[in-house]
Amino acid sequence: MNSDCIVIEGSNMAECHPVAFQWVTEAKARGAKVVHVDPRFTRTSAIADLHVPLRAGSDIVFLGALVNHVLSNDLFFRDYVVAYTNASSIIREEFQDAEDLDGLFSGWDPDSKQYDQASWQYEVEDTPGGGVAEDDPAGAAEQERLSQHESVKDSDQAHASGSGGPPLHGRAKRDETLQHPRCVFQVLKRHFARYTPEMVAEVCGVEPEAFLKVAEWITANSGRERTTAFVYSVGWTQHTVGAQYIRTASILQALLGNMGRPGGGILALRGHASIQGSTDIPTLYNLLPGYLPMPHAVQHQSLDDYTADAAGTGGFWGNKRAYAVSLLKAWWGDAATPENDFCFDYVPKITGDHSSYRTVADMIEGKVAGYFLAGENPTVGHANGRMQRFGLANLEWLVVRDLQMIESASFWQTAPEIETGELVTDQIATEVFFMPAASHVEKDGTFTQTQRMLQWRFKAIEPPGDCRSDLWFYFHLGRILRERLKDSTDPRDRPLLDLTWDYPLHGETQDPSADAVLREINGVGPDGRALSGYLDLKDDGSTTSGCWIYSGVYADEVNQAARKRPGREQGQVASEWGWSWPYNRRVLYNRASADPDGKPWSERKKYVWWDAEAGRWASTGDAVDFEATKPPDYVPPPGAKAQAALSGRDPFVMQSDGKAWLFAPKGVVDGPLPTHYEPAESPVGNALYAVQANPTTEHIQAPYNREAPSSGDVFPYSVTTYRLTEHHTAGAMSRTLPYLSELQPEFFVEVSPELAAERGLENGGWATVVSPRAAIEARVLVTERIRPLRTRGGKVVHQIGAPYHWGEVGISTGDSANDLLPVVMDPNTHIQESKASTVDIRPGRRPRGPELTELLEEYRSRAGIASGRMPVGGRVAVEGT
Amino acid sequence: MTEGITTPGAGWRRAGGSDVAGDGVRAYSNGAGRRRKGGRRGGRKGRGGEVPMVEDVEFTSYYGRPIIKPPVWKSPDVPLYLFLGGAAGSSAILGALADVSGRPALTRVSRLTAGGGSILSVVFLIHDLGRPERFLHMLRVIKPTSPLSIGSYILAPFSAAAGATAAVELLGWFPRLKRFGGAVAALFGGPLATYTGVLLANTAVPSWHAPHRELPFVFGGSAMAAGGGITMAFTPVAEAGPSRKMAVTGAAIELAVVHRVENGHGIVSEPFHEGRPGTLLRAAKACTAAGAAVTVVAGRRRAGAVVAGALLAAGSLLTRFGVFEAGMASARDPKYTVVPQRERLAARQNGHASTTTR
Amino acid sequence: MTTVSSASPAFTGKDPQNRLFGPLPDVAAEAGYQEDHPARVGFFTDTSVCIGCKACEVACKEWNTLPMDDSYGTRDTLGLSGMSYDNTGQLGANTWRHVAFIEQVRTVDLPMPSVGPPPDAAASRRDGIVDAPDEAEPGDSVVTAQTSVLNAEALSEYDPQTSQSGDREIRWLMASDVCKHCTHAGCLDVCPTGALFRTEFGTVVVQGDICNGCGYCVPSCPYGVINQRKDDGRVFKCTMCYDRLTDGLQPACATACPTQSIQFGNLDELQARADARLETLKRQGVETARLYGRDEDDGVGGNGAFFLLLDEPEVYGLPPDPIVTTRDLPAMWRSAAAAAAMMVGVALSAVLGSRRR
Amino acid sequence: MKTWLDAWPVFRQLTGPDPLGRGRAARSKDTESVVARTATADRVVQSVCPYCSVGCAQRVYVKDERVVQIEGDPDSPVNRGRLCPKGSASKSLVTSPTRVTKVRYRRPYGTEWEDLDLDTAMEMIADRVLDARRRYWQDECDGKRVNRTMGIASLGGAALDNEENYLMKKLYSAMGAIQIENQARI
Repeated sequence: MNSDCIVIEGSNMAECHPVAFQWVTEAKARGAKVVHVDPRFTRTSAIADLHVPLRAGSDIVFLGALVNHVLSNDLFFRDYVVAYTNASSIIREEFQDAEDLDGLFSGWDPDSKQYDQASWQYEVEDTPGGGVAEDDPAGAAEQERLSQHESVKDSDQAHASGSGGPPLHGRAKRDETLQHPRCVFQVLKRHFARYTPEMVAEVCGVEPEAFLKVAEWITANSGRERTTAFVYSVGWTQHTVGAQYIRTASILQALLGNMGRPGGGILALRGHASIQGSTDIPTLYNLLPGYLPMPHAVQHQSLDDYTADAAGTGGFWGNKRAYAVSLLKAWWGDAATPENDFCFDYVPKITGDHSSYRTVADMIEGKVAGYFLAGENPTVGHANGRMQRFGLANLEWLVVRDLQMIESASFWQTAPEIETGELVTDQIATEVFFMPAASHVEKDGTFTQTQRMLQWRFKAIEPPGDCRSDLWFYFHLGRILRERLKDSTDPRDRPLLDLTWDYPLHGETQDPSADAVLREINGVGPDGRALSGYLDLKDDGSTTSGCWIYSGVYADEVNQAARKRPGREQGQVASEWGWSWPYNRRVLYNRASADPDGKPWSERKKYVWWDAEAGRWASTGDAVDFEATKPPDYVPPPGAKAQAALSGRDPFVMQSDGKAWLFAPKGVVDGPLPTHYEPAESPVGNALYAVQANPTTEHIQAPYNREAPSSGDVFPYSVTTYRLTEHHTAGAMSRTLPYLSELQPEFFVEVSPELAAERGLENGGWATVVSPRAAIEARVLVTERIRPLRTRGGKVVHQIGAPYHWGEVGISTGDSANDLLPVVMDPNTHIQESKASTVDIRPGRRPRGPELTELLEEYRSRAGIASGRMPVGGRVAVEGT
Repeated sequence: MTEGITTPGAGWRRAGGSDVAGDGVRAYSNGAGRRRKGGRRGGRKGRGGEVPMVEDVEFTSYYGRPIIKPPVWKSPDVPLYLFLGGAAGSSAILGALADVSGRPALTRVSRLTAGGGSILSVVFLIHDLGRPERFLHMLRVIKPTSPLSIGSYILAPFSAAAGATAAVELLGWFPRLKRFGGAVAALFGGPLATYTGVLLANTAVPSWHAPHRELPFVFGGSAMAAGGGITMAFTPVAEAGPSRKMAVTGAAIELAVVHRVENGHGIVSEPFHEGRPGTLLRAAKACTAAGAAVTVVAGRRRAGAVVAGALLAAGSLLTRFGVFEAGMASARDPKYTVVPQRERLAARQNGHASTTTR
Repeated sequence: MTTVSSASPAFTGKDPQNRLFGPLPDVAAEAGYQEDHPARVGFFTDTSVCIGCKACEVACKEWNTLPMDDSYGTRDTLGLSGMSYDNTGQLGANTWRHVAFIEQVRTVDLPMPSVGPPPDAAASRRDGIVDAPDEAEPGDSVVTAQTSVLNAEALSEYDPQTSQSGDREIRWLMASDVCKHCTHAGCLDVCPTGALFRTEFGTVVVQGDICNGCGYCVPSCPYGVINQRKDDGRVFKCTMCYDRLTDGLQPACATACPTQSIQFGNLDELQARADARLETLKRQGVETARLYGRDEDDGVGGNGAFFLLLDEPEVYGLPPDPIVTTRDLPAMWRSAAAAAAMMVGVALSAVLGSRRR
Repeated sequence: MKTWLDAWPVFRQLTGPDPLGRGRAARSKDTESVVARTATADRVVQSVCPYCSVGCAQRVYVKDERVVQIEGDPDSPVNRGRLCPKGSASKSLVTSPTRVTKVRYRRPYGTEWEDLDLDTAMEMIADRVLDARRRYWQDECDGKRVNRTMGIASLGGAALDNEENYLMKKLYSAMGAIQIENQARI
């Protein structure tokens, strides 16, 4: 709302976040420019000033060209860049760029298909430590070595580094004139030199004029006086290079000085009510609460191993041990003592990639006995629904918790594979428990929304019948397990028996108190009182905290997330509505909104500043994301640790060097700089490098997950999946409701008039969309909002839009677009590529029964792809990765 | 900087569909100088149906969808109501006059026609209601702005009087009351026959509203043709002279005014010629004209009177169906709503600029 | 009987107080709410900021517990309309807010240089990459269309719901339609039972306990708003949430609307706001903007729910110049009276002209 | 007599200020007693929309222990009382007649759903968890201590509360289950 220019790319904000979009329309009404970069002209584009149609999967070229434009025309915010980013840091001599190696960086190991990141590091000052004390240089070095272990990299490092960057050791050499040929700034300049407007035209299909207009708008609206914001969502993450998309935008925003300032930043619009909360307090295999990594068997056999990397690093991650110990104390209470490493051994260890798709592949191989689905409908909502269904059919038991009967629970009756004969109902062994769930008004609790704000919901009514909250389900499951094991002497059962598992129970149904759980998350101090924040956490076992970043949500024994002071009674920041982590800060890294000396960059963009008289930081209403009394001229004394090791001019307090990283010397497994790779399935070749697709992409090779060759003519069209305003993800919460179903009653695909003419498709008629995984039928919506794009060599790329909400159950039913997709994943995040793959489209409905299988086989053989035939029951082994 | 392309309508064409070529700047009216094809993609009719293509017409619409809602009145209920009410009304007048002028046979036939027609028409009217049990709500208010309200206050006394008169005529009771009842029915007979014209005309249905001055005369004429025809058929020819005269005059009026309705209102006259309503009205005119001719030529013979009466009644009935269907057709096609309104706007803009809509 | 004489305009056509037609400063007073009735309320629907989310449709149905839409709404006929993102089609008995979607395109046809990739761009291609087959033929319309490209200066920066997209401008009109709550409401005028009535807020509402389903209001609405629910028999339309108004709440649709495209308030304030908004848009060069239903001199005496549109009304499925049918009612009554008299005359002359034998 | 006449709108028309019968005279009994559901609710509870991540605040109106209306909370600085179509459909979501409110059970190779008592279902699930945990237990993997079971996987939706996620992660970790995933991955 404070922005002067808003670039929405990889997000369809008006459709998927309409209520948040009100702030964009208000900014626009005040004169802000709004740009929408998207393959489709959507309801967002209609409101935008400029819509830039680009080919799905080419965003890095577009953004990289903006970076290049900014660098080569000297349009970056120099004072900001020099002071607050790592632009001046010097990279080691051994580093070789993708420009030098035609698409690969130095350190590539073709056998493991992974990088050794050693050559990407900073050149370090000769005096070790520099200002950062190394408690345990040897331990850190050992951790450093182990971090390059294959199975460790497999297990998702980017996430494991949490909300800050991964730890670095030693102080980098710097050249503040930015002239050194190996300084980050120069490396960046060389890396992006070929990302030109012409390249944008060739790769993205975007006219140079449109590109230049965007470049002009964002640069004119950045600097001291003005700020530009970027908005993205799964349009960026759901790619094999998804993390690098976001990196490119971050680089651009850091160069333009738009980070940590009002109206700036990069806004990730997340898709679900508490998906932010689900990563903060993760139900993710590689994380513990608060972005603490899940211990890895190779790296972390003891708590010391686990915290060694942080011991010598600057920034708030320097206190990792305190966070970890407080978590262990929260979980195992009195059983966790310094003598037993605070029960660190109780935490199970990971040994590689245990992510969802990998686990489903294991299910298909019969390696997994039981599966809990809590409010998730993967046979519709996840890529390659057919693979998901084969996985479910090869379990011993399945527990589904949902409001409505969903496809993932009734797959043994309703799966399309029953019709084709690949699955047979009375041959499926899976035992299914459908446990009805309580709705959001039938339980207390917090959601964390997309801007990290926790909001408390009060329970309005009791859930009907057998419906229960997930809190109830997991508490009582735990209770029963502990009762069953109470006489056990098996050390394996100690973690369950020693668990702190006594929450106050309410009402007839014995619902555990969410309030008590939230207080446990907040943590308590030695005096038994709720902590006021993570700065109070200790590594001696005297404090507890279930999630250190949420510490403070129960400060003063008050549920801060339940604060509902009306917005109109507050300033623009409205900091007394709900509670944001960390420390109720609404704009992260907001120290950067002031110059190195602590003065606002401009009066217009004033947000926080150093009040020299009071000797503390002041703000327009937000909490300052900086130590309140650390002056701008603070220089860390030798031997300082954690946040004390950062100077008064280092705003990015979660990074170990306090700087924004233009170049990621560590932590990103597919390269320190974003590089354009084509999607795993692409209609065109890579115009920039010999390497076609992200070399570190994760594949699952199996009959159920065949991939199409790029630039093929059997699957010539690019397909992109998305959501509509009228439905919600896999549809359980929308296709079952009449008022939403009637608004978008049928599955449809959007095609351009040109493609419709080429393939004989009629508006309102049927079409069959075929990929190497599935053939699905859809209604056709012919629209000029989708347009063919001309790319390199005049090749016209047609794109097909396919909303993915539909399945077999509900009021509005239809084939699922996600069945089309291959499971190919970003190596950093293990997120699949939903936004770009290739298909064919033909008029008419799809065949039924075994004929459908034959059609797919025929397509695959024509495209030179291995057979995708599955045995009845679907149990097959993975052939390779 | 925006000059040159933001002039209203510059170059916009309806997007989408595979047939986007050749959009029209075809000025039907001289409005903004930009007209898209209407109804390029009409609504799909049911699952699996194809998308019907509406023929090209020179106006703009929202996917060819009607702007106004076609009446929900059912056929044949409402056309029958119109016909029966008309025949009953004119018969009641005839009956009262025949009574006064001493024509007992004609009086009796007219009263029975009026009574039977009124009762039947009430039945059809009630049957057409969405909530028939609430028929009496019609008498809850009296609204001069509502032809149906006024019509209810006409129909109620008429049907009471005509029905009672017919009943006593059949039973032979209270002869004095008969005359009074007949007189009351006659008093409401004319309004009953003509108010139905207002009933249809006082809507937004283009082909009903435009001829709003003519429709009462059409229905009045048609009523006389029908009433005259029916009574003529059942009355000994010797006494049926007034029936024949009323029938022929009514038929002449009906034919004359229908001709004006069919030709005097530009584009909204179109539905009276085309399609089903066109066929119905052609048949109606043929019947009416033939009926009138037979009346003149052979009306004094028993067989001729029966044939002529049947033809006239049929003509009247077909006229009601034709007018009804023409209105329905005009409501379903947005062309008949948009084009006349556009013309009106254009005329107003040319005339005096002060009333242009903002 | 002053009351009877004041009811006479319907018959006489003498209507100095504009009871049938023309501007009417106080609709509630005209309907018998004399003293201290609340101000007339209404909707101003500013389509230029509508994002087509349809929250209004759903919020309306949730509050008023309407059945699914009956044009597409039953399970068997639930289907895609093919009309852009509009699948409810029209206002009706079960859809009291309806969002229209219209897709329009125009080519930006100002003279401009050709700016495709320079011929030597191929030089930047690297070896080892298989060139994509050159499928583009010289006359390929897609290709030529794209090389003509846009002129950056031609961007119409303020045109709402419009965006430059490559070489074309695409306009996706989205507009939430609703009952107009006319100053002179045809539906209300023709209702024979008094089921339709004007509230103290100046709105027009159907009383479900009165309506007998005669259906007269359906064709009498010049906007095609009100309709009969088939299985119920009665008619239904927007009530402007009469029940909520009595509780001091805004109507459900206006409450939900995320972008304030739907604004609710006192009609005179809304009119002032709309006039200011139109002026702003005009100043920005948005010459296609116009207010619809704002003018009290129009055929229905102005609307209680009026709109800011970006194209001709009929593009949105609205009549360009609606007129309340009641305007012509006096003429009709006169005509009917004359016709009735004619009948008596004809009958009389027929009787008198026939010799008794 | 007077009241009886007064109940006839025509009488009110003739005697009152609404001779045309278009307003006050035509009001019905139901109209005179109209009242909004929001006004008669027993209580109003503050909640948050369960659909996307914007976090729009909602007000839940409860009457006789049933939800009668859900709409945007005008106090919220996030949504200022506004909701999108999905948020606006929240009442339908929680009151949906097709919601499953009884435990459903499908036995291995079964062809139909069966009924199952909630407590029994919990015990059966506990049995299966303990069994799978034991059978797929690993003390070590490649010589490294891992202390885990590979037999139990979980996938959570992202409409789970933080408190729920927390208990899930805590319990699963204590169980030794590691294949714990969430929509956030997708």
